[in-house]
Amino acid sequence: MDLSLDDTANDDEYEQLTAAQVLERLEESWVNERLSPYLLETQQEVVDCLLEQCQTVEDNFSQASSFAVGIHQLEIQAVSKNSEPRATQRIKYMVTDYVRTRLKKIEKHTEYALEEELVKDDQSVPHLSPAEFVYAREFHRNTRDHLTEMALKHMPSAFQNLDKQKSMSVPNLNTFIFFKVKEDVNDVQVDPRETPVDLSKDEIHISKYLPIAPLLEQTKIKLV
Amino acid sequence: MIVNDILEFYRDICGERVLILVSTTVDGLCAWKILQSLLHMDNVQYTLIPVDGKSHLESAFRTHSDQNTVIVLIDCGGNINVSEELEPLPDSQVYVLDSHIPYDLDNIYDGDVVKVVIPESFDLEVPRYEDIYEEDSENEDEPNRKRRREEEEEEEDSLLPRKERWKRKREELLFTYYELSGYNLSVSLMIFELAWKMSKDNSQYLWWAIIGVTDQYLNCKIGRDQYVTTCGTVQQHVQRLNNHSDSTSVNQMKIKYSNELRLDLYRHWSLMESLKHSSYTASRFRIWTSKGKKKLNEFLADMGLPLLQCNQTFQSMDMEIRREVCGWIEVTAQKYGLDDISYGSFELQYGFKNKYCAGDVLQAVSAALTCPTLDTEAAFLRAQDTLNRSNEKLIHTGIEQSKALCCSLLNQVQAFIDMKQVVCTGPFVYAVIQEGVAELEVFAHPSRLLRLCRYLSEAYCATTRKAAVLPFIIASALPLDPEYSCIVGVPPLSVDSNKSYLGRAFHQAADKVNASVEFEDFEPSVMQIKSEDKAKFFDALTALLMT
Amino acid sequence: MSISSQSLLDGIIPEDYFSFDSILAEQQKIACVFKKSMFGLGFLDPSNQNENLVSGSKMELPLWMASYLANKEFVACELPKPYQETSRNILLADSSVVDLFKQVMYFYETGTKLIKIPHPECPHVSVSLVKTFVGRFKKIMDSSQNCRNQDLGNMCQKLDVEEKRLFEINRLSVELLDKWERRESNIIAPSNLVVQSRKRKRDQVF
Amino acid sequence: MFGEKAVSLVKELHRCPPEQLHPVNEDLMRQVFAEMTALFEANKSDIEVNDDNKMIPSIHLRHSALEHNRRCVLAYLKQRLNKITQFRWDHGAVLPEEIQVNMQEHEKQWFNKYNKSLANYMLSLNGLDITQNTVPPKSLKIQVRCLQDYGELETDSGDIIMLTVNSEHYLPLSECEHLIKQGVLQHMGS
Repeated sequence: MDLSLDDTANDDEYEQLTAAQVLERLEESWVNERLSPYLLETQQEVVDCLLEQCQTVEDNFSQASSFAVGIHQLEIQAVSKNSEPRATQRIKYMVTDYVRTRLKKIEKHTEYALEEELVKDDQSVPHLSPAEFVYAREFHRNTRDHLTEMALKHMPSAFQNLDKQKSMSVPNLNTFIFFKVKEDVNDVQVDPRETPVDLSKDEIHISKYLPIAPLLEQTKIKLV
Repeated sequence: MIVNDILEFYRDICGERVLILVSTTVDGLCAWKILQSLLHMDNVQYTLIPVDGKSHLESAFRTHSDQNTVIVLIDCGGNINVSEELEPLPDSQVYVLDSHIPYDLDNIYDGDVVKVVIPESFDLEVPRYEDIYEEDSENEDEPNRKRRREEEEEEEDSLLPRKERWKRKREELLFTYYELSGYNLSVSLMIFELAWKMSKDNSQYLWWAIIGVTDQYLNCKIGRDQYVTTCGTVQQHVQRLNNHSDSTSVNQMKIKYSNELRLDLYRHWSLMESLKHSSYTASRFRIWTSKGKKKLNEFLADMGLPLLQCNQTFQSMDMEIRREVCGWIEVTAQKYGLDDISYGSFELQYGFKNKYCAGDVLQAVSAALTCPTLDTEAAFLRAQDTLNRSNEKLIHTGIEQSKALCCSLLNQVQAFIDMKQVVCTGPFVYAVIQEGVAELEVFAHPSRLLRLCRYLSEAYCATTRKAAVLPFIIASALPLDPEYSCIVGVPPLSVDSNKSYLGRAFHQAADKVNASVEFEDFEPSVMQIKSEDKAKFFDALTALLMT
Repeated sequence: MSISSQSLLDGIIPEDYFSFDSILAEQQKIACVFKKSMFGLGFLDPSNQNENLVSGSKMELPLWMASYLANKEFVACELPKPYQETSRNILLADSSVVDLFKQVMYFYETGTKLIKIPHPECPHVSVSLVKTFVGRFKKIMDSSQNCRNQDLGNMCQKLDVEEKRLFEINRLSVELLDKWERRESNIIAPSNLVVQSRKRKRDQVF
Repeated sequence: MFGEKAVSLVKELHRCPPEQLHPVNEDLMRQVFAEMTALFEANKSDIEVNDDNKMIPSIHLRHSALEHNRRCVLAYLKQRLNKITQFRWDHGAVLPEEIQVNMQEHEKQWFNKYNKSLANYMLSLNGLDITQNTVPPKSLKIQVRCLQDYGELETDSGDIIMLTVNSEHYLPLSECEHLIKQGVLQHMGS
């Protein structure tokens, strides 16, 4: 499928990307997100762009179907009824599952995610999209208030505050993952005790997550 | 109106949301399975409601038709006046694909809301429009004038006024047209040919169509000649599809023409049980007598088949015997006067293990479809699932139920004969199920009662030859409402044509004595009657058929 | 890429404060010897007549408490039997026959918590944990992939909680693959809630 | 031993099947709070004993029990929230009666806020309902069987479909996924 983005993509960064490329990007981010132990950088622009596309196609489709009479019926049936909504359905599924996977991680590691975001300087790319950040903050507050109301309030004074260091759910960044190399990278220090290795394109490796996380952010590798 | 081009029908229903009402017959179900796959392929939204009778059809139509402008009736609706009974909205279209004949003439001639799909190849003998429908004399047009000229020429023949003569002729035509009811080509084959014309046919669809056709034949809806002709058509499709499939994968479905014995489910039973219970062999051996049992043993000995082997399940018989036994049976059967113990049929193979023959699958599906413990829709859906390739479990459940039904059939027939409950009135033979609720329930479904009726006719005629020229009738109280009985009838055994005058005769007899009756079923020779009216109905029927 | 067993072990797995498994794994009883007397807590040991838990006396404490007190050097811990040298040797010989579940329900989780307690044998325990897991892993995978309808209750019984979970995941993925091959993988299922309440209704009928 | 009641709280919920929710065991929670208060009071008075730090080991032992108790209670409550979250995703914004009756008042409040956050988040995605589309779509429309007399279903295009028991329909996935989750419709394979 090849949707032209000319009329909708005003975003500077993506103007030069075709729809297929945007889709590819989402697909890769989606798979990475599902396989990584912790949140990756948000791909909100991609999500927004694709959702907009879906909307456009669906609007066209519903207009088209109301005109779907007479001579054009067959063509419209072939083009709109079958292919495009089915494709948008697929895109929607990917987008939905992508954001869903992220929300689940946010719910699991709420405090950690908020902390991370706070220590970041203005230059670095945020892990959370603005909406995700709001969601995380609300979720955290809501849950903290609930625990306080139900339990902490009833405990001895010295135990009414929860030690963040203890209760924060930290993702296991040492977990092992499989990854595929997208472009050659030299001198990667996968294990501090071992000699650095060179990674060449199309190789598949297993490694701990943390040492290769930067490569993932630079999209030099992808998780498989 | 009549639609000859089935493609036109399909084009019309594509792109709309369709309401599909399917009668709960195996043929209807198989037709639906094929149509359903086609609709999925073309992304057509639908609502499916299985219906088991006229009032059910009416209520389902009323509930669901408002939102659908296209309605398809499968294997039903042809022989009722759709415009009058179902009152479709004027801007809707009702397509009728029905194997029951004759069609109600109003469906054919009245307006263009109702469209009866009849492929050109069907030889449909329908009276001409102008012979049936009166026209306003004010605006007589060309054909009328022409007719008048013809009539003027004949004027000397009769002194009756033209109108009166026309009326008489009309009545005569109508009488002849509606006299006999029967079945046309199976609807599942019709839909299969639709798929074929669109190049969307495959072995799966053909297999479903074969089950539909087999239903028509084994349940005596069509005669032998018609079946043989149909098999020829099917055979061509089989060859074409087998040639086209270039895959040699074992999972590929492969259909094969094969000679099939008239022995129920023997592959899933023991040979002995099957020989004992199948109506064909049971009747001819008169298995319910001790002489009959001896004769069956003789028959087996004649083939050189040890009893031990026969009593084993078929699957655990010696390999060699299993392979050869069908041939032996055919040869030996001729010696015993069982000339037509086999008939041409089809079998399906896929994978290494899965081999089914049409007759067995038919039995499994119809056991599910007529299951007394499920309501109509649930039974239909169960049967539909049974037809799915992946549902071996359901097929086996169906086969087990079907075996149980075979046993009940034999028991009931034997009871009728032993207890001398079979009554010959002169123009017909009848029996009434007197048993307890259990039996009433087993035979609650009209199609099961019809099967019992045919079984009885076959068995009874084996002893009383002269009964072969008489129709058979069975009455049975409805298990849920003993105030009412169901009456079914089958045409005489000696008639090869499967057209029956019983439906019409039931109507007339009931009218004459003002009996309280309902003709719920789409099959005309099935009737519900108030139990207390039964006796006077039978009297009237005797009187009517005597003349 | 090869992985030394050393590198497998040195990753610190973050503790999940809210994890039930972690809490339950810390219920393991550990035999401890008090290095310092616990005044006023004699009642904790029913066999003790003294008002205090005196230094040098022995008592079983739950892991969460034992590990806290051991790190403060108030108690010295003994390894539970399944982690002692004799048991380790048995595991080394043939880990696959041992009924871990019976010995310690959360064998690995408890084990990884145990090795954080100061004890001279801890490095041996950690090596043993990895070897045991590696030794049993293949069998778990094999049997969960080929079980289909076979009854594996017996074999499953011997797995610790984590192993059981692995077994279940693997069995499920085989089943899903199967479904996918039968083209049934896209069936949307009703939520668990609905399934269960239906089951309950059915049970009430019969 | 200290902390046993707290653990039994955890065990109780651990045994509860995933699709059920029992009422909060407030009685047991109160007992745990009482134990904590007692431990705390004991420590407070021990600290005042000024005797060569001899009370320190006991204080630490109690402290570990206090920590343990707190952890168990919080894990218990948090796990309940996790379950409620799961119900929300499986069953939609309105939970079934049998779950609701066993939710504590504060849990209901928590749930309402959770719903609101989720709704706000979805609003940021043009109102995309992310609790739907849980299975990769094979086709736009799916075959469903109706398991109960549900009544009218209004489609996105404004059509009305009557869902009567044992009728079958071929419908856009997006219009009936929630009914499948609720057990009104059964998704049939094709």
